[in-house]
Amino acid sequence: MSLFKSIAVRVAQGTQYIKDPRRADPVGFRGRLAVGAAECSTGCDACVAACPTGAITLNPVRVDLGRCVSCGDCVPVCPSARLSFTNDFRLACTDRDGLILSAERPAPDPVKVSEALHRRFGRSLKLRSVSAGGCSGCELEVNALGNVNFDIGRYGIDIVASPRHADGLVLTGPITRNMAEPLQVCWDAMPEPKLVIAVGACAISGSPFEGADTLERGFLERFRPTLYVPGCPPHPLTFICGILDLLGIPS
Amino acid sequence: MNTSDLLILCAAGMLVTGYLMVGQKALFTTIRLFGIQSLLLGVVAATIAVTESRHELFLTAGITVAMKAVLIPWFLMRIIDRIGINREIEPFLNVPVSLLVCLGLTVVGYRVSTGFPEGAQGVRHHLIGVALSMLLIGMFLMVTRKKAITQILALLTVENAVFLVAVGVTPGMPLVVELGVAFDVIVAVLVLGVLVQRLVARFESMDVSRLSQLKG
Amino acid sequence: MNAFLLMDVGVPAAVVIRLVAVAVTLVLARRVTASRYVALGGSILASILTVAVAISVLIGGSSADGLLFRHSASGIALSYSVTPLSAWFLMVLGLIAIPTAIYSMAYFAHSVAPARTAFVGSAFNVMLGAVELVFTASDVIMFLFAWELMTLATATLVATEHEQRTSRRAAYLYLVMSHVGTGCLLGGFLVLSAAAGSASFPSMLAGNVLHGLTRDGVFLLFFLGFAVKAGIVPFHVWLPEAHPAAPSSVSALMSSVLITAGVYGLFRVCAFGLGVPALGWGLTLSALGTVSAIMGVLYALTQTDLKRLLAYSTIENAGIMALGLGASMLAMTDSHPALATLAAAASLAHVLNHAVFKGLLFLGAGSVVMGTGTRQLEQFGGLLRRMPWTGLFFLVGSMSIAGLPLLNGFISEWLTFQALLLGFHTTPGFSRLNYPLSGALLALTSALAAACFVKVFGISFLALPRSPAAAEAHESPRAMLAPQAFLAASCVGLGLFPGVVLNGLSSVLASLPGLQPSSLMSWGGLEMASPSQFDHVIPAMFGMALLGGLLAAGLLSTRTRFAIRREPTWGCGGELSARTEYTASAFSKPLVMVFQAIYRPTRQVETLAQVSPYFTQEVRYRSEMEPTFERYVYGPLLRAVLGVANGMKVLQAGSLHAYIGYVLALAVGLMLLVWWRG
Amino acid sequence: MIPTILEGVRAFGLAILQAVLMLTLAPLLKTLIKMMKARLQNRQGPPLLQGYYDLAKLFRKEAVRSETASWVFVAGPRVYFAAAVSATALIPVLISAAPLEVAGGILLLVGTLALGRFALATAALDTGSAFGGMGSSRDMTIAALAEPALMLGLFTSALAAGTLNLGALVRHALAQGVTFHPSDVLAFAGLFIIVIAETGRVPVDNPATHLELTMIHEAMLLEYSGPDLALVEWASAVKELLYLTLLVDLFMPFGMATGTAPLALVVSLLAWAFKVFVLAIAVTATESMNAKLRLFRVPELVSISLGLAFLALTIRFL
Repeated sequence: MSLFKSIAVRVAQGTQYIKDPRRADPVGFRGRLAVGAAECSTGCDACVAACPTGAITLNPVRVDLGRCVSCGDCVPVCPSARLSFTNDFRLACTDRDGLILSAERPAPDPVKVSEALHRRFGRSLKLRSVSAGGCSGCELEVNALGNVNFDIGRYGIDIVASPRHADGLVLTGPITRNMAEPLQVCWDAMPEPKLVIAVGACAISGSPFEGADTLERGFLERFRPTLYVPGCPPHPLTFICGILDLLGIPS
Repeated sequence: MNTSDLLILCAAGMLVTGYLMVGQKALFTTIRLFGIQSLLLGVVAATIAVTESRHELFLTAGITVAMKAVLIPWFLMRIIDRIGINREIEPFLNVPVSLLVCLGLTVVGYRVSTGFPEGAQGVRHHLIGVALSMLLIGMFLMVTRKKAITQILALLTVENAVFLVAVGVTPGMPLVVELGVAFDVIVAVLVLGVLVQRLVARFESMDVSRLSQLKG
Repeated sequence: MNAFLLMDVGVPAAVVIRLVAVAVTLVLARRVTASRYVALGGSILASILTVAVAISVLIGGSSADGLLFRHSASGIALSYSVTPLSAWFLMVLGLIAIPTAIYSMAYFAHSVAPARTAFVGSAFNVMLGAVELVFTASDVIMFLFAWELMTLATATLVATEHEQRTSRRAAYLYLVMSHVGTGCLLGGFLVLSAAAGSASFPSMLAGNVLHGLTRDGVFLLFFLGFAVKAGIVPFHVWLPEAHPAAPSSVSALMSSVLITAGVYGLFRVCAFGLGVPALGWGLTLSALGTVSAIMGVLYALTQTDLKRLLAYSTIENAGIMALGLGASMLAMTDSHPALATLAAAASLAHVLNHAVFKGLLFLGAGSVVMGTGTRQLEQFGGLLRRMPWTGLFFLVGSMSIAGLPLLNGFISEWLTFQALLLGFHTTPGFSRLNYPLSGALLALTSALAAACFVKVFGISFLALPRSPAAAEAHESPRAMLAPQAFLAASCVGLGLFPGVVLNGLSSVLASLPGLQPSSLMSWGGLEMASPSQFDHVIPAMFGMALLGGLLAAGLLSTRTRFAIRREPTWGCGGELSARTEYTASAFSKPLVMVFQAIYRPTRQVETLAQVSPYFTQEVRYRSEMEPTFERYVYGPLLRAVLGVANGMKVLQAGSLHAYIGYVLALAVGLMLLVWWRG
Repeated sequence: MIPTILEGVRAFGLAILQAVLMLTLAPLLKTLIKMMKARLQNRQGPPLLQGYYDLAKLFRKEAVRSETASWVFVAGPRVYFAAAVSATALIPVLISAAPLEVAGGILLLVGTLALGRFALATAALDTGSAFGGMGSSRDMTIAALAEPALMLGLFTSALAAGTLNLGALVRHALAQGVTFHPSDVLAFAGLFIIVIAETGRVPVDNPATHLELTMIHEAMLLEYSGPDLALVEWASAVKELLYLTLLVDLFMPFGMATGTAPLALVVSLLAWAFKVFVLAIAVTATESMNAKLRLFRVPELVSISLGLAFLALTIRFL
């Protein structure tokens, strides 16, 4: 009896996963911060003053997605309305500087497929998520990867229970002092070949906590992340598309 | 598989549902199990109706299914919904033990069934064996469970067992009697249902053992 | 020397050797080393002799009889007779006694106080000699004499460390229960010999002596008497106390051989000495056997004292032997000779197999206790690194006792299952249902045994040391490792070539009344098969398949181009220490919860918190099992006995006149009796 | 009857072929169940070949081992693998004869699987991690509880055929043709529950869990990586396929080839694949429609299956 009921439910709900993450259109998602082409009024540093994480630098106006927490305070204060949010979510990038946008460079350059990675992990990638002092925002989104909507499992990508089983370390949070060592232990526990994925502004730059003496970000100096997934928190689509592009997985 | 196999299978299935009822604590499931049991009983009746061309049995099967597989479960579920109690919290015996007891009862039932004159082997042997075992298990269920709903179900299980023998072994009883029995069952369930609701209203639980407080 | 001479003088020679060894040992008592070598050397020599006799009897199939001592005046003659059945038990005894003696040479030096070496050594000899005599005795007097001697020698060995209260208590308990058992035996033999008009076994145990209710009564007496020695539940309570108390090598002998004295009795008298068994007998044996098996293993699971745990598992195995014998008796009752033979073979094979792996495990336990100075599982851990060889042999023993294929434990388990299933297959009617039930319980037993020994090996030999004692553990000398190696090898050998054992058994089975080994099984060296193509197994052949699998695994796992890297154990980024490991009691916790109806565990948890209940400083946890039998069976019994004794005090007035009065009353009473009769 | 050299060679040849077949198809089964489960959850699920991809990757990866681990830790997965693989030689798959059926029957099969379990459970204790201990303890507990029901269920079918040898058993069933006895259904139900328990599926264990405290089988694997892990995963998959095949052999051996005629083999392959597929659907349904039981509710489930097996025995032989 319960069999038929659940099948009925199943049919009623239909398929819910996003057919093609790359072509998804998350309406109302506050994604990439676009920098307009108009001139700044001289001596105006309203946006810099407004930005809580120092993500904006002037002449020329540069926005560092690796720092931006998408709070949106900078948009209204700009007299010449140069800053605006789009719902573009394909922001993942393979090198840190690629996250710095400006009028000339409106979007992070698309992730290029790495042949080696494609050969190794193109069909099967197991991830271990470490929250190094994160606020659980990014962690929630990482969790969402496996849910009915995003169903990352269909690409052979899974979150696993033990670093011994993992190929990639998903790093979230600004790496507090107490988490620095466990993070290192986890990394050592993972068998070669392996990679790091930095998820969220905190992980990428430490963003609001940048330079705080309670952080110990030595790990990222020692091991450069293969992929940066910006956002606060990043949209699961940002993560998925980043990975798919990196490993050259068709969607 | 021929019809006798089908009969034995359905009978065994009824017995299994009996086991599962013992093994269950969630009342909803228990009721569903009872529904399946009655459904199987209906199948048995229908099969016999076909094989021995006793067409009045079709009616019997119809009544059985309609009432015991549909009407009564629905009614009981409604009661449970209303009083919002869905678990047999503490049976007197824990599940594994009571299941082992049921195994013993089955053995007894079968042992006894071999002593019957009408065909101590073949289909009827199994029908009688199953019926007796179910009879015992039903009573056992009544003894060990506290919730009134379970008690009703146990009673109905016993009733099913009797019905199984009546249909499968005896040349069958007149329609009037069947209708009477069916009516009795309905009334019994209704009465017990009301009793349950009174019980809950009175004691905020449907633990039958509370009834002992009623004595003056 | 040639076989005949051997057959003639073998047993007496062995006895003489032991006596001489004992004498010399006691003379040399001051010179510890010398006395030790004399005692154990003599023991080895004697065991070799008896094993030789046993094997030649097993091959020849005819028993070797003789006279030990005749007192011409009273005409009392102590005669012995090595029947194939005795030969089997003798062989098992020797097979364990020789390695144990070698082991003891090094072991006694280390863990028996020098002052006691001579004493222990001679007791060792006396015990072995007594057991040999028990197996070979062919008249009541000698049997009971040897039986008592065995009990006393064992008791003294149990009380070796008599300054410890537990040892004294254990020895006392053992003595009391053994004497109750011996009392039963005495009663049984009195009735039996009175009826037979002779005190020699052949005429007493011809099987046609007793009939009807007397027969059942006598069976009951004998069963009680032997069951106590065999450690069958509920007569087992002495066993887990006594076995651990003795020095480990002696415990090995007690657990692997001494209990078989009881089993021997069950075979010789209860099953094949009183005629065709009644239905009730077989049922009693198989029922109690099953109960012992389950209870034994369940209690073994929860023990944290290594030797105690092994002792409980001895109870389990004794149960399995009894189960096989019971099945055999049932088969004889409804006259299925083939089945009876199969079951008896299963039981006898288990006698051998259990002796081998239990001996091995106890010797291993001895090495561990010697290396760490403790018996507590919770104190061990990581011993494999410090004692690699002991660990390896212990692992073999554990796998064997868990009944895993390719090892000898599997063989007797297989045979027992055959017996039970064929029993169901061939027995008509309703009573057949007990076979599959005991089969299911046997399956449960072996699975639980597997769990138990995963725990034992894993907790004591793997992971991190749990105590400094374990961290500084040291491996045993070669003289102690060699015997273990031998026993481990025979575990594997017996597992791979089961036919050898069964061939050795065939003459034993032929000699027992009511069996027909001819129709038994077609078994060669490699294979075992049960009648009518029911089942068939060739362990060696499967062993090859297993090797192939291992090879494949090896090849597959070498395909990576990376070297192996060592990292700390993953503890979710936390520190790993001995305190984070899983403990023995934690391991068995789930099963304790599942079977709490049997264990009735009592547990107290107290949390000490200072700041707030949510930040606890310390959590104390203690849990213990209720000693069911001691409390519910023996407690009331004891109270009753004491009560009666108190009642009797009235008679004991303490005045001489009163006593003379009793005598007078007795005399008068007797005379009246005579008068009334005449 | 000890086989001659020639027979022996032939037997081992067949055994190898059959083992290879099982090894090849096992990952497919595992992924298939995963995929069907995903579909029931409105997800797309992994591609059918995911199992192979994962194994291939794991075999190429590095093996990280715990500092505290000894050789037992290394031996564990290998023995587990060897046990599972060699066990496949004891059951008939395509031909109505087990390749090594002279070497042993049901008891040996059960014993071999127990050997594998013993090895893995022991190895899990070797790293000193609490998770390993927990997993091994729970795994042995559940195995111990499942053993009697498993044996009873197997015995019911075996005694009906009058032999404990799976090959002979299947041949007996085939010779009788499509017979049906009501007890089969009960025995099947009982054994199915046991198979669920032994293969670590919901409601007994949850193969997809990430929470160590809810793990049973997975908890023993947390320390394994690379090739070691691959061996265990593969062996578990083979074990699952083995159990399902066992159910097929005992209860629906129809369509199995009696000789080595190519056409018959193809037919029997298709038949076998179909039957296993049906069973896989049943497993999927069970997994999707039940919640995981608490560890201490498992005995209830197992006792139900014990009851079913016993009832089957009663109906069959009384």
